[in-house]
Amino acid sequence: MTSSRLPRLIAQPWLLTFALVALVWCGAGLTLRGFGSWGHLRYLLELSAAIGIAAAGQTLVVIAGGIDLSVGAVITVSAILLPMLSPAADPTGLVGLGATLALATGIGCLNGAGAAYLRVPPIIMTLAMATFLQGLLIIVAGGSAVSVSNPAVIWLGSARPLGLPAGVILWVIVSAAILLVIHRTPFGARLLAIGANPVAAKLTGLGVERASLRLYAASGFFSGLAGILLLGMNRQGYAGIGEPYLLTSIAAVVLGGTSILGGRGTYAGTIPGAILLVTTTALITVVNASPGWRSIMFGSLILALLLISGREARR
Amino acid sequence: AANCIKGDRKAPYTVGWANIYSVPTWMKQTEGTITAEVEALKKDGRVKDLMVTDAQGNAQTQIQQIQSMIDANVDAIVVIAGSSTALDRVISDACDKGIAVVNFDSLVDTDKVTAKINTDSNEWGSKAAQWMVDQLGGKGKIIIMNGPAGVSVSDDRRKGAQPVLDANKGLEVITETNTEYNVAPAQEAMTSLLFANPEIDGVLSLGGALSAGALLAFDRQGREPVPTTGENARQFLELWKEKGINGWATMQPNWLGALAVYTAVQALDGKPVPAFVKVPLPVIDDSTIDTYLARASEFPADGYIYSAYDKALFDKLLAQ
Amino acid sequence: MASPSLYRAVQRGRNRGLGGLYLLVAALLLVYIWLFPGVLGLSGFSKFTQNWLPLALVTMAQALLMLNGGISLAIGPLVSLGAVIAATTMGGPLGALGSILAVALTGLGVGALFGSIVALFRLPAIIVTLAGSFIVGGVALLVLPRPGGFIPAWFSDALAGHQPTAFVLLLLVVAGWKLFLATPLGLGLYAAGDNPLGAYRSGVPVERVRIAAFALSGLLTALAGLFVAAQTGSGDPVIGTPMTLNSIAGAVLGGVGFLGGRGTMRGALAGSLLLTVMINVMFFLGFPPVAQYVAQGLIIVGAVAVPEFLARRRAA
Amino acid sequence: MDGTDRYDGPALLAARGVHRGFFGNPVLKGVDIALRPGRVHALLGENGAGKSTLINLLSGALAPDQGEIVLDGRPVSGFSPGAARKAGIAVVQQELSLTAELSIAENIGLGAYPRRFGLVDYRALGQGVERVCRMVGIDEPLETPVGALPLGRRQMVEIAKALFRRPRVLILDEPTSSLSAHEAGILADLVLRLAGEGLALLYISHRLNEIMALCSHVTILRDGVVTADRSLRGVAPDALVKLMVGREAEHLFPAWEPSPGEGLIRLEGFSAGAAREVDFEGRRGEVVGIGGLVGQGQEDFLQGLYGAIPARARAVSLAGGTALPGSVEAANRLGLAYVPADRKRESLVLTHSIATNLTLPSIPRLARSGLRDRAAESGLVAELARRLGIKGDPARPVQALSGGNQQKVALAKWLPLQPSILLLNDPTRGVDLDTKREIYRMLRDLAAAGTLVVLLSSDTPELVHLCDRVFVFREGRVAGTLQRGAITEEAIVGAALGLAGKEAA
Ligand SMILES: Nc1ncnc2c1ncn2[C@@H]1O[C@H](COP(=O)(O)OP(=O)(O)OP(=O)(O)O)[C@@H](O)[C@H]1O
Ligand SMILES: Nc1ncnc2c1ncn2[C@@H]1O[C@H](COP(=O)(O)OP(=O)(O)OP(=O)(O)O)[C@@H](O)[C@H]1O
Ligand SMILES: [Mg+2]
Ligand SMILES: [Mg+2]
Repeated sequence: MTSSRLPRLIAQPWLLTFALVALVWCGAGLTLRGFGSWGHLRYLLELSAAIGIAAAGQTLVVIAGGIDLSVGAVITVSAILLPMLSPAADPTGLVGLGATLALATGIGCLNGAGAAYLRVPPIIMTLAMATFLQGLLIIVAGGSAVSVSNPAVIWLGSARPLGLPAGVILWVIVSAAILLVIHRTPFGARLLAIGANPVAAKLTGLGVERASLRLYAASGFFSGLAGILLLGMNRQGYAGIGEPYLLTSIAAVVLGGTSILGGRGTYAGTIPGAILLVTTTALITVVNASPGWRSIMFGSLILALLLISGREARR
Repeated sequence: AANCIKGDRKAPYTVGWANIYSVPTWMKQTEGTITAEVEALKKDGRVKDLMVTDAQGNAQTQIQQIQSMIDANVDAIVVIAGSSTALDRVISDACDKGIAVVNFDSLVDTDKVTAKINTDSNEWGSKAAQWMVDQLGGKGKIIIMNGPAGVSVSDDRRKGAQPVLDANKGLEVITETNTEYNVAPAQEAMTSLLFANPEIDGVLSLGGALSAGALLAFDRQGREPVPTTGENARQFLELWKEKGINGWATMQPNWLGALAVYTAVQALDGKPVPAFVKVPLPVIDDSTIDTYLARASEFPADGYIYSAYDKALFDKLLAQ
Repeated sequence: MASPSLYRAVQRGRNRGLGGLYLLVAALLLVYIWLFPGVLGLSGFSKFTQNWLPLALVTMAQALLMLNGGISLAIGPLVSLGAVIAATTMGGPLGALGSILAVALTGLGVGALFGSIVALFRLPAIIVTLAGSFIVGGVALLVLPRPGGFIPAWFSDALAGHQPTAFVLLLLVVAGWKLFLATPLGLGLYAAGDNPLGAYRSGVPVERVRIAAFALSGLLTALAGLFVAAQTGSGDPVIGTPMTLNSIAGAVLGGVGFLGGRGTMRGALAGSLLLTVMINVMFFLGFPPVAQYVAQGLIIVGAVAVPEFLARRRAA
Repeated sequence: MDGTDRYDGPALLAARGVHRGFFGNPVLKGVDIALRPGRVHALLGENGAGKSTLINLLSGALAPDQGEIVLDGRPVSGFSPGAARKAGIAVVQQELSLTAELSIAENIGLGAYPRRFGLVDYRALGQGVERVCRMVGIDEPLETPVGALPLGRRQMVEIAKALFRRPRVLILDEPTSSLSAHEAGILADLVLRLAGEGLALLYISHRLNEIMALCSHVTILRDGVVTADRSLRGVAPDALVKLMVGREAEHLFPAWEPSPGEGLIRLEGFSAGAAREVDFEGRRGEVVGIGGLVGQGQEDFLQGLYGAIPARARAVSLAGGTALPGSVEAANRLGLAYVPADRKRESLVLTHSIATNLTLPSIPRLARSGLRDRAAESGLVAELARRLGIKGDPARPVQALSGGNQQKVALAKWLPLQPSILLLNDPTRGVDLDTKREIYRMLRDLAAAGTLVVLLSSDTPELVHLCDRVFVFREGRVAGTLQRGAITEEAIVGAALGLAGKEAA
C-alpha cells in the first residue's frame, strides 16, 4: 500500500489541476506585463475565493450525485437581503450575517427536502427554486436599504489581515472544513458512497434522504457565504450579482476532477479549478480582441485544459 | 393619425407592458414610472388596465408574450426589446391590428411602430468620447468599457464614440472590454486591465454600472482614479463625489417608461405623435452632480437617480 | 403472441409514467382554450405552434443526447449560430435552399465534432459542451456581431406566417424521430445510453451511436435556429442563450433521465409544451411578474413531484 | 489429454496456448480449450480462476497477450465482438447486456434486427423473437419493457437474445445463478436439445449437479492453467472438486444441532410490494429459509421487513418491539441487516475500495469525536479480510474482485454490527464451491451464536441442507411451511408449484 503511494498521488486529478494552475501562472507572468505581480495574484485569489466558496457546497452536492442550479440565485438573494436583515442596533454586523446565512441555509433545506422527499430530480428542484427566488427578488430588489453598512461585511470585503485578503482567509477556512468533512468524517464517506451507488447506499442504511437534506442545506449556506463576500467586495448587492457563479461553480468542480455523475471527487480539485477559471478569464480580458474571438479563446482554453488533464472514462 | 392607429379604439384603454426582464433595478425603477403613469391615467379615465409580462431575458418568450397581447387585443403595447431585430415581425403584426406600439430604451429595427422613444445612443458615445478628449487635452491612454456584445445599445454607444476617437489620434485606446452592465464583472475586468496596463489616463465607460466597477477597481488597488465617464447610477455618482474624480455622466431616464405609456394613450386618442421621440441627454458634471445626489435617498442604492418629470415635459417632448 | 401490432404495443408501453404530465398539459391547454378560444382558429393555432416549435426542437435535441447518456450546454449558442448563418446566407448566391443546407451542415458538423471529442477522448459531455458553448457563441458573434442580416419576407411568411407550417414541421420532425427510432441505430441509442457495455457486446457500435446522437442533436438545434431566424425575420447572435436551460428543463419534466436510456421523446415534447403553454395561460390569467415566477416554479416542481407522490401512495 | 470421445469432430472454436494478464498480473497462463459441435463443454474453476477472462478471449471482447484463437481450424487475427458474432459465436454473460427501457423483443433483437427499408421489421422481429421465447419459456407479452421483469426473467431474456442469432457456438457464463429451479430445468432441456442440433456449447457453473447432468466434457482451470481437459463420462463429482481445488472434497454443508432460542420475529398479515398477507416467525439461533419460484414476492418480503419499501402488518413482534421499521436506518438500529441479491447494483460501491465497502456500515461507529478513526478502520478491514479469506490489497476497487470475493465483501460488511437478524437474498449466487462452503459454515456459526438468519435462496439444496424451517412463497403468499425433517427438494418444488397442501409439518 505504501510502496505504491507516490505514483497513485501523482495520478490524482486534483494535483494535475494544481500543476496546470502553476503552469498557466508562470507562463502568463513571464509574457504579460503586470500579470505575475503579487498584487494581481492576490486579487485573482480573492476572486477565486468567491467562486471557491460557492463551489464548496456544489462540490458536496455533485459528489453525492446531485447538482444545485440555485447557487446563483441564492448568492443574489443573500447579497440583496443582508442589508435589510442587518439591524442598525448591532455594531458588529454579525446578527445580519447570521440571519442571512440562516436564510440561505433554509433555502438549501427546501431544495434538499424537494430532492429527497418529493423525489424531484435535483436539477428541476433547484431550477424551480432559482425561479422562485427571482420572484422574491422582484419584491425585495431595489429596496432603499441595499447599500451595505454592515461592518462585518465591509471588513470581509476589504480587510487584509496578514497581508492576505480576508476573503482568501475565509476560503482557506472553508477549504479546510470541507476537506475535513469529505475525507475525515463518516459523513464524507457516506457522500461518496451515495454518489457512486445510491441504491446500495440506501440498503446499507446510510440515510440517503437525510444526507441529501444536509447537503443542499450546506450548498445554500456556502452560496450565502459567497453572496456575503461578494457584497463586501462590491459594497453593493444588485440583482444579477450571483448569476455568473452558477456555471462557474459547476465548471470549477468538474475541472477539479470531480465526476459530474457523483461518487468520485474531492474539494482539493475544486480549489485549483476555481483559480484556473478566474485566471483564464483574466487572461482573456487583457487580450485585445473582439468579443467573439475572446469567447472562442475562453472556450478553447477550457477545452485544452480538459484535454491535457484527460479525465473521466465514462460519458 | 399616428402610425398604426386606426381610430377604432375607445378609452379607457388596456395597456400591455412587455418587459424583457423585470429583475434588474433599472427595470424595476422603470416599471415604477410606468405603473405610476398608468395610475394617473386611470384617474383621468384614459386607461382601464395594465397587463405586465416578464420575458425573463428571453427574446423568444417576449415574442410569445407580445403575441398573447395581440390575442388579448390590448389597445397599446409598450416594450423594451430583448433583441433589436427579433421582435420586428410580431410588432408589425401588432401594428397591423391597430394596436399602439411604443418602443423605448432598447429599440427594434422595424418602423412599423407608433413611436420609438429613446435617447440617442450614438450621441451618448460621441459626447462621452468628446468629454474625454477635452479632459485629456487630446492626448493619453484610455480604456473603453462596453456593455455586452451583440446588444444594440452597447454597440451603438461604441459606434458613436468611434468618429471622435478617429479625429483625435492622440488619444490611444490601449484596450477595451465587454461585460454585463454590472458592478462585479466590470470591477473584475478593470482590475485585470489595470495590472496589464499600468499607465492609464482615462476610462471611457459606456454605461450602466461599469463606471462604478472601474472606480472600485482603482480604489482596491490603491491607485489614483483617472477621469471616468458613465451614467447616473447612484453608486457611481456617490463614488465620484467621495473620491473627488473628474467625472462626466449622462442619463437614460427611467421615466422613458412613463413617457411611453403617455405617448401610446396620446396616439390612441388621435393626437399626433412623432415617430421618434428623441429624449435629450443631460450632462452630469461637477456643476450638476450635487443636485442629483441631493435626491439620492429617494432611489435604491443600486439604482439610478433620474431627473424629475411631469406632463409638461412629456408634452414638450412629443411636440418635437 | 407476436402479431403485426407488436410495434403498436411497444409504442403504447412507452406512455407509462407520463399520465400525470399528459393530464397537466391537457388541463393547461383546456384552460388556455377557454381563456383564448382564438387559439383554435387557423391563425391563432399557427402563432401558438410557432412559439412552441423552437423550444420543442431544442428539447428534442437535448432529450436525444440525454437518452444516450450525454447532455449539451451548447444548445443555446448553437441556436444562435443557426440563426445568424441563416440570416447571413439567405441573401447570398445560393439562396434559401443553400442557406438551409449551410445551417443543417453546420449543426451536423458541430454536433459530430462535440460527439467525437466526447466519445474518442472519453471526456464528460457536460464540460466539453460547456467549453463548446463559448466557442460556438463566439463564432456566432463573428458571423454577425450585432442583430441584423437578411431573411426574405416570403421565407418568413412561409414558415411563420398565418398558416400552421410550424405544426406541420413539428409533425415531420416527430415522424422523422419515429422512423429513426425504428432503425437499429435508434434503438441502439437507448441501449448504448442505458448499458454501454452490454450494448457493445450485443454489437451496437456504441461510439458511433454516440457521435450520431450528437450530430442529430446538433442538426435539430441548428434547424431550431433557422426557424427562429424565419420567425423573427433576422439573425441575432445571442438569441438562443436561454434555450440551454429551457431544453434541459423540458426534457427532465418529460421524464428523461440524466444517466441515459430512461425516458421518451413524447415525454420531452409534452414537457416543452408545458413550458410554452404555461406562459400564455399565466398571461391570460393576468398574473403579475412575481406571480409568474412563483407559479412557474410551482408548476415545474409539481409536474414532477405530484405524479411521483401519487405513484408512491399507490404503491404503499 | 483425453480427447477421444464421440464428439471428436473438428473444433468450431478453440484457444491455443493463450496468455492474458491484467496490469502485470497473469490470469491465464497458456490455456488450451476446444469447442466441438454437439458437445456441452463444462468450464470449471474457483472464483477468479480466469473463466470469464477466457470467455472474453473466445468472444473477442479481449485480445490474448500470447497464443491464438482458432476459428474453424484457422487462427483469427483482429478478433472483435463483431467478428465473433459474425462467426456465429454467442455469449450469455452473467453481466446482463439488456436495456431496461426497451421491450423484450427489442432487447432480444438488439444488434441483429431484421430490417425492411432500413427500418426494424417489427413483424419479422416478433416472429423471430417468439421462436426463441418459446424455446426458453418466456411467456410475457413481447412488448413488456425489460426493466419491469424480475432478475431471473431477465436472465432468460438474455439467453433468448443469444439464441436469436442462431449461433453455432453458445457460451453460457453462470446462466442459472439467478434462475429458479423451474427455469433452470427449462434451460437444461434447452441446452441438451441445442447440443443435439449440433451446436458447440461452453457451460460455466458453480453448481456441480448441473455440470454432471448436462455436460459431457470438462476443462478445469486452476491458477490460470488447465488442470484437466477430459470427458466427464464416469467421473465422480468428488473427483471434479479435487481437480478444481487441488485437495479432497469436503462436505458442502455443515452439520448442526437445532438450538432455537426466544422468538425474534412474529408477523401476521404482513404485506409489502408483491408479498401479501404473510404470516412468518423466526427465533434466535435459527436459519429460516424462503423458497419458491423466482419473483413470488420473496424479495419484497425481505425488503419490506428491512424498511426499504413500505410495509404493513396486522400484528408485529420484531426484535423486542411491536412496530415494523419505517426506514433502513431504523431497521439497522433494531439489529436487522440485509444482503441483497444483486451485489453489483444493490450492495457494493463497485468503484470504491474493498476497505471502504467493508467499513461502510460501521464507519460512524468507529468514529472518534466525529472524525473517522483510520487506524480502527484498517484494523477492522484486516480482521474481516482474514476472517473471510479476502485476499489482496484492500485498497483495490471492489470491481477488481471476482464474483465470489465480491459476495464475501457484501456479507462481511455487516458482521461488525453484530446483527441479531440477518436477511440474505441469494447469497451464494455465482459463488464457487469453496466459498459456498465457507458461507454456509458462517451462517450456521452465526445462528449458533444466537443470530436469526433468514435465507432467501433460489438454490433448493441450500434450503434443504441448511435451514431449520422453510417458507415457500407462491403468488405473494406463503404456500407452505416446511419444518426440518420435512424439507425436501420435492416438497419445496411441490409447494412452489401449488401442488402440495398448505401445511407440511
Ligand atoms: N478487467 C480486469 N482488470 C483487472 N483484473 C481483472 C479484470 N478482469 C478480470 N480480472 C482479474 O482476473 C482474475 C480472473 O477473473 P475472471 O473473471 O476470469 O474469473 P472467473 O473465473 O470468471 O471467476 P468467477 O467464478 O468469480 O466468475 C480475477 O482475479 C480478476 O480480479
Ligand atoms: N481491476 C478491475 N478493473 C476493472 N474491471 C474489473 C477488474 N477486475 C475485474 N473486473 C471486471 O469486473 C467483473 C467482475 O469480475 P468477474 O469476472 O469475476 O465476475 P463475473 O463472472 O463477470 O460475474 P459474477 O461476479 O456475477 O460471477 C468482470 O466483468 C471483470 O472484467
Ligand atoms: Mg466469471
Ligand atoms: Mg463469476
